[in-house]
Amino acid sequence: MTHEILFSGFGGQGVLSMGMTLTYAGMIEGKHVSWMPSYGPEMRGGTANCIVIISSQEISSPIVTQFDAVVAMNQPSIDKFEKAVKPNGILIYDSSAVIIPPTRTDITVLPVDIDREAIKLRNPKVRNMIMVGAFLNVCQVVQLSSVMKALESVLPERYHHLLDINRKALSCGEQLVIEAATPIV
Amino acid sequence: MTHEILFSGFGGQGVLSMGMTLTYAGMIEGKHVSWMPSYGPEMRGGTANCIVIISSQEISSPIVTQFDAVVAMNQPSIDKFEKAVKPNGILIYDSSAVIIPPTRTDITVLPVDIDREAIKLRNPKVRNMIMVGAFLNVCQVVQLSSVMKALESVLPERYHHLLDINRKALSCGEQLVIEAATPIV
Amino acid sequence: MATIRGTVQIQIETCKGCELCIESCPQDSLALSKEINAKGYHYAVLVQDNCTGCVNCALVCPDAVITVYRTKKGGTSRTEAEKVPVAVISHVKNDVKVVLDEVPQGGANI
Amino acid sequence: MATIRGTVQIQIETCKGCELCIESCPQDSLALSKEINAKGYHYAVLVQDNCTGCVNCALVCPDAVITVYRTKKGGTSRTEAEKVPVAVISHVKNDVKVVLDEVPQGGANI
Amino acid sequence: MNLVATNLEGLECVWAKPATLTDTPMHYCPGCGHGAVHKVLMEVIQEMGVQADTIGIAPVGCAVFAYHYLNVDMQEAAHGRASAVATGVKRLLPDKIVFSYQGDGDLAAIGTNETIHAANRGENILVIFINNAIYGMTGGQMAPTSILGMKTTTTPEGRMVETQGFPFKISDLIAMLPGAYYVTRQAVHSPTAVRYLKKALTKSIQYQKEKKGYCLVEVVSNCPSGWKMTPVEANKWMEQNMFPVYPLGDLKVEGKLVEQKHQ
Amino acid sequence: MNLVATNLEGLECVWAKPATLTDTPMHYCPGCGHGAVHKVLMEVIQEMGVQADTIGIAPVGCAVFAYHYLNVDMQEAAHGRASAVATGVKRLLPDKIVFSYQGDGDLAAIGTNETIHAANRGENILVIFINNAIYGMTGGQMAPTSILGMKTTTTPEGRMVETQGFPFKISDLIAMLPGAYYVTRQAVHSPTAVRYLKKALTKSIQYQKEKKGYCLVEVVSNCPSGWKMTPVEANKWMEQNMFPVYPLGDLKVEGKLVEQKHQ
Amino acid sequence: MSESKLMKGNEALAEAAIRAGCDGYFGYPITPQSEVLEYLADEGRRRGMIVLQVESELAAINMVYGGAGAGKRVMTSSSSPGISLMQEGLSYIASAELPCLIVNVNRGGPGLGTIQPSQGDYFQATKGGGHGDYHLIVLAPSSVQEMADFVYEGFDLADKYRNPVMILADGALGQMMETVTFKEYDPQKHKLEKKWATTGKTPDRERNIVTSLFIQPEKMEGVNKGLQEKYRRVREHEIRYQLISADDADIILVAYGLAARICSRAVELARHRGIRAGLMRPITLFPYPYPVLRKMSPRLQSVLVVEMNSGQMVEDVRLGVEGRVPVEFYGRMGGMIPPPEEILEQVERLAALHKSAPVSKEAVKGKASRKSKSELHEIIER
Amino acid sequence: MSESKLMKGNEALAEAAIRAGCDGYFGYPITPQSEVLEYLADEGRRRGMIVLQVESELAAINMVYGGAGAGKRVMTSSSSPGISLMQEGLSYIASAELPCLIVNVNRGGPGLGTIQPSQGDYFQATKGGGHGDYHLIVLAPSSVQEMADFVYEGFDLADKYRNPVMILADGALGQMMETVTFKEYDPQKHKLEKKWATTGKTPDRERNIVTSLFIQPEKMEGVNKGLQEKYRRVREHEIRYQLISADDADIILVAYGLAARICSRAVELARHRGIRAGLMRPITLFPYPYPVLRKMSPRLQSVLVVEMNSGQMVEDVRLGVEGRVPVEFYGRMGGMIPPPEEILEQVERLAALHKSAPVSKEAVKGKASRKSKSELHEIIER
Ligand SMILES: Cc1ncc(C[n+]2csc(CCOP(=O)(O)OP(=O)(O)O)c2C)c(N)n1
Ligand SMILES: Cc1ncc(C[n+]2csc(CCOP(=O)(O)OP(=O)(O)O)c2C)c(N)n1
Ligand code: SF4
Ligand code: SF4
Ligand code: SF4
Ligand code: SF4
Ligand code: SF4
Ligand code: SF4
Ligand SMILES: [Mg+2]
Ligand SMILES: [Mg+2]
Repeated sequence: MTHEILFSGFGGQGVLSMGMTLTYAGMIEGKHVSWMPSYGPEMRGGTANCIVIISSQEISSPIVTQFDAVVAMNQPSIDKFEKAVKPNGILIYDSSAVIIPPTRTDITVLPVDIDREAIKLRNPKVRNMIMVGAFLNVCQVVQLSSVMKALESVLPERYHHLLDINRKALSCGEQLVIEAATPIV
Repeated sequence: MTHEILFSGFGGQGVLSMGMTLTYAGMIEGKHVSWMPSYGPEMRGGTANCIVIISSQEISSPIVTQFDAVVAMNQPSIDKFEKAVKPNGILIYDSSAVIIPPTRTDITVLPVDIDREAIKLRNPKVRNMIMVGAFLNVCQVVQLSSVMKALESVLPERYHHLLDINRKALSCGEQLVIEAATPIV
Repeated sequence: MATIRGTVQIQIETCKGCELCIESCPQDSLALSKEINAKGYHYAVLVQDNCTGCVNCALVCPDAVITVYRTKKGGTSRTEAEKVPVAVISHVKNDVKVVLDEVPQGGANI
Repeated sequence: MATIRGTVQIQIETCKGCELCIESCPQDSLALSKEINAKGYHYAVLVQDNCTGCVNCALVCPDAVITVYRTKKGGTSRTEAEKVPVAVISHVKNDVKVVLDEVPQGGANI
Repeated sequence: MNLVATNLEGLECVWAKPATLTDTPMHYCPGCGHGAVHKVLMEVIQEMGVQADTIGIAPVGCAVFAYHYLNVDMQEAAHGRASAVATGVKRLLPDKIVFSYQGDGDLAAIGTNETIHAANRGENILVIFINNAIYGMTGGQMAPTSILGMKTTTTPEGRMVETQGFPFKISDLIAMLPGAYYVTRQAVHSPTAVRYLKKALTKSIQYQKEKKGYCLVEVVSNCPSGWKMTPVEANKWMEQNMFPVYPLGDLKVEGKLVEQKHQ
Repeated sequence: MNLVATNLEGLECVWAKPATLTDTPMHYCPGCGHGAVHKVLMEVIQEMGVQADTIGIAPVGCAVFAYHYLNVDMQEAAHGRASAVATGVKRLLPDKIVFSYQGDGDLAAIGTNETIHAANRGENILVIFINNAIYGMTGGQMAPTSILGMKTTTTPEGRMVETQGFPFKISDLIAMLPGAYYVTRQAVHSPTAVRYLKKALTKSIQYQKEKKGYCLVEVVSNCPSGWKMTPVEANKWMEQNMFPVYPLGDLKVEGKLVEQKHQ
Repeated sequence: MSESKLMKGNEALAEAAIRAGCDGYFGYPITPQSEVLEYLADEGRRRGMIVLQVESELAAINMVYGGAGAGKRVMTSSSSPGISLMQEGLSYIASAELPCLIVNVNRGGPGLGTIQPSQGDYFQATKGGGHGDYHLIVLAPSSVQEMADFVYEGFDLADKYRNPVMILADGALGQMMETVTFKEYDPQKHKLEKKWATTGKTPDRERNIVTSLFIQPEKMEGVNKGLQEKYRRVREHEIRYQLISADDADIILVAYGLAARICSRAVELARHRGIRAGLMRPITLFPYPYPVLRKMSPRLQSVLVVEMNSGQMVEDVRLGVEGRVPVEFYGRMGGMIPPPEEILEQVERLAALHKSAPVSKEAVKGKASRKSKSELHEIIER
Repeated sequence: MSESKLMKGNEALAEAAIRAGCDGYFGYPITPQSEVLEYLADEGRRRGMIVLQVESELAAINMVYGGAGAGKRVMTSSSSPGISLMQEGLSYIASAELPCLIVNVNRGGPGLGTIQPSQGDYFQATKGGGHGDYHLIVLAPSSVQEMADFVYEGFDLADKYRNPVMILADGALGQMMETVTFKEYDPQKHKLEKKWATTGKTPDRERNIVTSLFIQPEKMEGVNKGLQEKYRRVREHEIRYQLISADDADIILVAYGLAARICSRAVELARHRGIRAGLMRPITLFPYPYPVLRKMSPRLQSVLVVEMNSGQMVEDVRLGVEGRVPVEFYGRMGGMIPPPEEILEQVERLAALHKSAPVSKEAVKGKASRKSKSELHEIIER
């Protein structure tokens, strides 16, 4: 079983660490994993994304063009990657950052109002972890517990005082009830 | 008919222009010619030499290792090139600059006391042209007249006041009676 | 009641919210919007009518997105009532008016 | 009659006849030979016995071919009669004594 | 332009983006000095009416895309070679205005040789040198101009003399060269600074028209992303920490060294 | 040695070729300054007893064969990179004495970048810079240090500012760098000059032992072949024409600039 | 054995360098490999390594020359344009026979090009981009694990043959994170004594000279013959490669590095469709595994070379099979990466051409059978 | 037609550059080609050319980039180590498609090596020593006359294809004097209009940009495809070579440049001994005359490649004959030049192997029959 997932958003929204956390969790569970970031100047004030592959067998190519799931943190990500979701795949996105919702009907489209949750937690910095939680909720590629463990390795030592709030964000997201957006027909 | 000739001596003895003059003369006579100098740092205070080929047909290689004639202006040249003369070839050298004469018996060895002639001409600077003359005397690869013409092209404009003395040197050498050294047996 | 000596127009879609204009404005006429533009930036907007048209903001703006206007010599200056709309978001896909939230009037003219 | 205060020995096979030593000798003790060495250079030779062993020549010689000697403190100085032979050519192949032609005695001791 | 025309009668436009800048939005990070310098340069080119005679050389650095924004003929040089490329262009088109635009890594690290010899030959070109004390484009590594103690991705403990040597004040060296006619150090952090820079660039291009020779305009600039600060913080940090090491002002005017400039 | 031992009793040897020079005859042209500098350098190394601790870097230039004559471990660097090679050696063998020996083309043309940045990093090495104002090895082309009006094979009309720029006084620039500890300009045309050079080299090696940092010893030298003069003429020409452009003396001592040195 | 980490290829390579006892690193930043310098500037320095960010790649490679000549384990890393600037230095290093490690994290060219992964520097790395007759030993990793492993191997080969070794990776391998484990490696056990190094001429020995200058052509020819003889030995003993599902294959894909990974997936997919496809992955690009190709070519229907360039390795493959089997090429350029599906298409096209045998149990299971480098090595020996 | 002169190859090349309307030369001295710079610094300047001796080869090639980008005819020249320093610049120039001329007067390498003639830079010149997928058009003269002629041809090809052209000579060709005559050539008739050049953005046109940067891989791949398509056209139309005594030859020698001259003598000698030997001399090394070899290989007994290197061109010859005939190699390295006699030995050895037909009138006269490039060109077309 192989999961090919894309995380995408603005630089600074922490999309790279979203992916890294998931990848790490996969490794903790002894799965084959790979994480491939977009890199270079297109990051200058632009969008960032990373491809995460978690699989039970060896991973041949870290770079794929079609995804089982796309996690979109902003409008450009939807504009760019909606078409990259495999049929019957998942497109989960931050509805509070998106003006024009996705329109595909052959995939599961899941809007999450990250703002609302972030405000509840009184912390805008953990929006990304809320989303990771929400994603796990709808697509169990790894155990939440592994992700919790993974956080320790992903967060640099000097930020470990933030472990708790990030854990909170994760479970908050994980407990969200998310219903698929009724496709605009 | 092809003549392959080597001119060799100290840098500064004008061996390169000896060869060039002959080559030019060859060209004037409509022959195929090539002139190949030794070059690079080995010239720093060392020896210089050039290979002259004058031929009735196209010249395939400007670089050869065996010569019909070797013109040696100093001891190292004899030490180095005596063995490079083809059997029955000619080795002509400045006896006034050489302490140990050649020893080969299968070639014609021709010593010329350039000093004596230069002193006669009261000009040490034309030793090389005396030798060219002497060489033509024993080996008519080109007409003396062509060499005279060649001089004009080989000598830079600003030295043309020296044309006469060089011409003198040539014919002086050309008139020398040279007898082959009796080989030391 | 204040009279307008100058105003600015800001190309908010290319504004990057660096705030350098805000820093450089002697009149505190500028602030960042709450909303983000399509690039995800909170953008600069004119929040007071006390702009003098000194062009400071335009000079420091790295992205040259500010245009500055000043009352013509002898031109009739205008009142609160007829403020120049300061900005319009045009989203990459469709135009959406931005609602500026009330900012407390302040500065010289209280 | 002059007494020797110093002298030099010159490795004439590696001397290049640049004449810098000759230029630098305050005593004019040095000159170029008429003969050439195997490299084709006229080489420097000591032509007077008035060398003071001041080492100037050795200092400027680019090829370090000059060795300088000076009379030991209290060492007996020697006379014309027993001049130190100044140089020997050894040709690359066989040794040949060089004949220095007479140079006019001059300098302090006339 | 996505502005709606609104009632502006009674108002006159006193500042607008110069037409010599293209409409392409710049890729620079928010608050980056590169944009400001582009803007001023193009204002000058517009006001001097030399757009049609100007050829620019872009560096390899964040300004690598300068030609997307500056509406003049341009060449993209190899990293560090912009001054050499500019020399090639100017020598063959002596009547054109030629400038190179280079970062500190480009001009003062890999390109030091080409920079210095172009100046020493007195090439009749304008070199614009953006000194932000860091390698912006490659993600914030130390530059030769990084100041002592400055933390970068390659000097995690801060720049130390032992391993990295001293901040390299190349403009001071270039000012020493007889080939250099005008050498100045400017900035873009404030309206005043911007006005000064504009004067400096205008002068330089005037000098080039008059074939006076080599002009170097250093702009001490920021790199919010590389420095990991907000643009506002960055400019403050620059004023407090960089200006003391790289004091603003002229180093050489009309071929004469401005004294006090010798440490 | 082809000297016959003769009666020398009563005489003591007061100068002999240092044992740190090999017996290989040098390939340099008659009267070339390279030989003299080799000789002085090796005297110093012998007298300081550092032969076993010294590693030299040969340039590409007429001194390319230096390792045939200097009896110490040596590396032959690519043209212009001797200072970089020296840096590599010194950083990895910090307790050794490391020197590079470079000509003006090597150090001040193709190698300008490596030269300047080694100095700016304050590399704890000695750089010996033979300035003969010409490319000797390649047959007498102009060097960056050639003086104005000087005829070379590439400046048949004499060096002109328009095409070739100004004589490049790189030692003056290097003296400006905080990383440089000792910068001096010497010569070998006279016994006195030789004595001064010897002092300068001794100092430099002493400094390096004390880890004081970068030392540059420029030697204004001759190139009879390239200049097309006899050695004696060459030295006279050098005194009359080069010394005014490259005045002898210290430029920087113990990290302090010697004033008057600023044109 | 040590636990496994999640690391970028560049970081894993840098970490391995520290563990391999690398004494010095000289480098200049360039995407997509700056992490090597950054990691070493932090970890490396802390763990006692000499790490210098220098003024240029030119300076870096010549410092490597100096450090290697001083007998130390030294390295540099860069990406395509920076590697081009090192060509003169590499030629000098090869000629002076200095052991050292050069890493090229290949990006899309020519020119400034793009920073995306590419294999466009194959010719430069394998035929010698510098002047004169010389060769680097070139290792091509295809995983983060190999990015680390080949550092040890690289330094050991360099010391063994006194030859520069290049690790030719690409932007993806440098930037991606994978699980990596660092093997036990004691540098002291591997570092060889370097009697020839310039460490100071002690009275008990002649001076050591590191040079590439031999002005007499006779001498220089001798040096060249020595080098050629060395390359012959390297060709004889150091060929490395990997075979996947090759034993019974009708169609052999030839690819290295990232492209080989993608091909292995394509081979799986092909096997599932009953096509007997296999993969030959050269691990050493010099010496190139010609003998393997020569051996297998007679029984093949076709060979498909897959590269992220215009088909540079095709020449080596053709030299290997010498017309015994048609050689086809599929590639993407300029930083584009061919997805497995694209490659599968090509394989299917070829299969159709030869209407290869219908699906068979044995064809499918074929994909399991992998041979270790060592086993195969013997095959070549005999 | 103008009278003939006796000139060094380097000088003839420089004189031709002036006559070809070269606008600018940027160079740095290096043996054995400094005469090019020296001649131009004198004659060239006097005749209105921009001639700069600059700080390094690196600066030179980038000035060439600038000058070519400005739409002018520009060139540089150097020898092996200097050419290595130009590799990054060449890759940029090829990518930005700037027409210009680069001359490499090849000397013995690797490293500093020797200054004697060599052909050791064949790979660097033909496979691309720089990074990325690109090719130079490479012309290999074998006489002083061709040193001059190929300058005109080089500039014209460069303009025609917007591609850098390299003249790959060697130290002997650069240093030797031969008779040379300069053909009539009116630059104005040959120079093409360069609309793309950066000459100042006049209001009537969009700005011109000279760049090699295409950060989106899709774009960069497009650029690469464009380059590959161009190289295909070059391969189709610009192959140049010379055949000597080839029609009836059993043994074909393949050699270029100086080596080809020497081989032609060896062929004569062989013919006199009744051995049917012939010579194929590639004049363009890229594009390489593969089709010629492919055509003739079936009827040959053997092929002997002769080079002044370790056998670099052998790979191209093998790619041409693809196993249809055994390919042997004889070469000297490090600045050594094989005399005709040595080559003859090899030819005789091969002849003995195949005990080729006894001497025959027709075999001997064979050596007369030379075909001009143009005639042969057609042979390829069909
Ligand atoms: C030969 C080469 N080496 C390295 C690089 C990678 N590189 C691109 S830009 C750059 C330096 C950028 O710094 P700077 O010149 O200061 O410009 P900035 O981005 O700070 O404006 C480097 C090292 C390259 N493209 N080419
Ligand atoms: C890359 C490279 N470019 C050029 C050369 C040719 N070259 C050898 S030495 C030299 C310059 C010699 O001049 P300098 O450094 O002043 O030393 P000098 O001979 O005058 O002592 C040059 C250009 C080379 N060997 N390598
Ligand atoms: S300075 Fe310009 S970019 Fe920055 S916030 Fe103000 S308007 Fe926006
Ligand atoms: S023009 Fe002056 S006053 Fe008006 S907003 Fe800009 S800075 Fe403020
Ligand atoms: S200085 Fe030395 S080399 Fe020159 S002449 Fe005197 S002894 Fe001979
Ligand atoms: S030691 Fe002094 S006096 Fe004696 S020869 Fe030498 S320079 Fe003259
Ligand atoms: S990285 Fe720095 S220099 Fe580059 S654009 Fe961003 S802020 Fe400007
Ligand atoms: S060429 Fe000049 S520098 Fe070189 S050895 Fe001769 S004199 Fe000395
Ligand atoms: Mg910078
Ligand atoms: Mg010099």
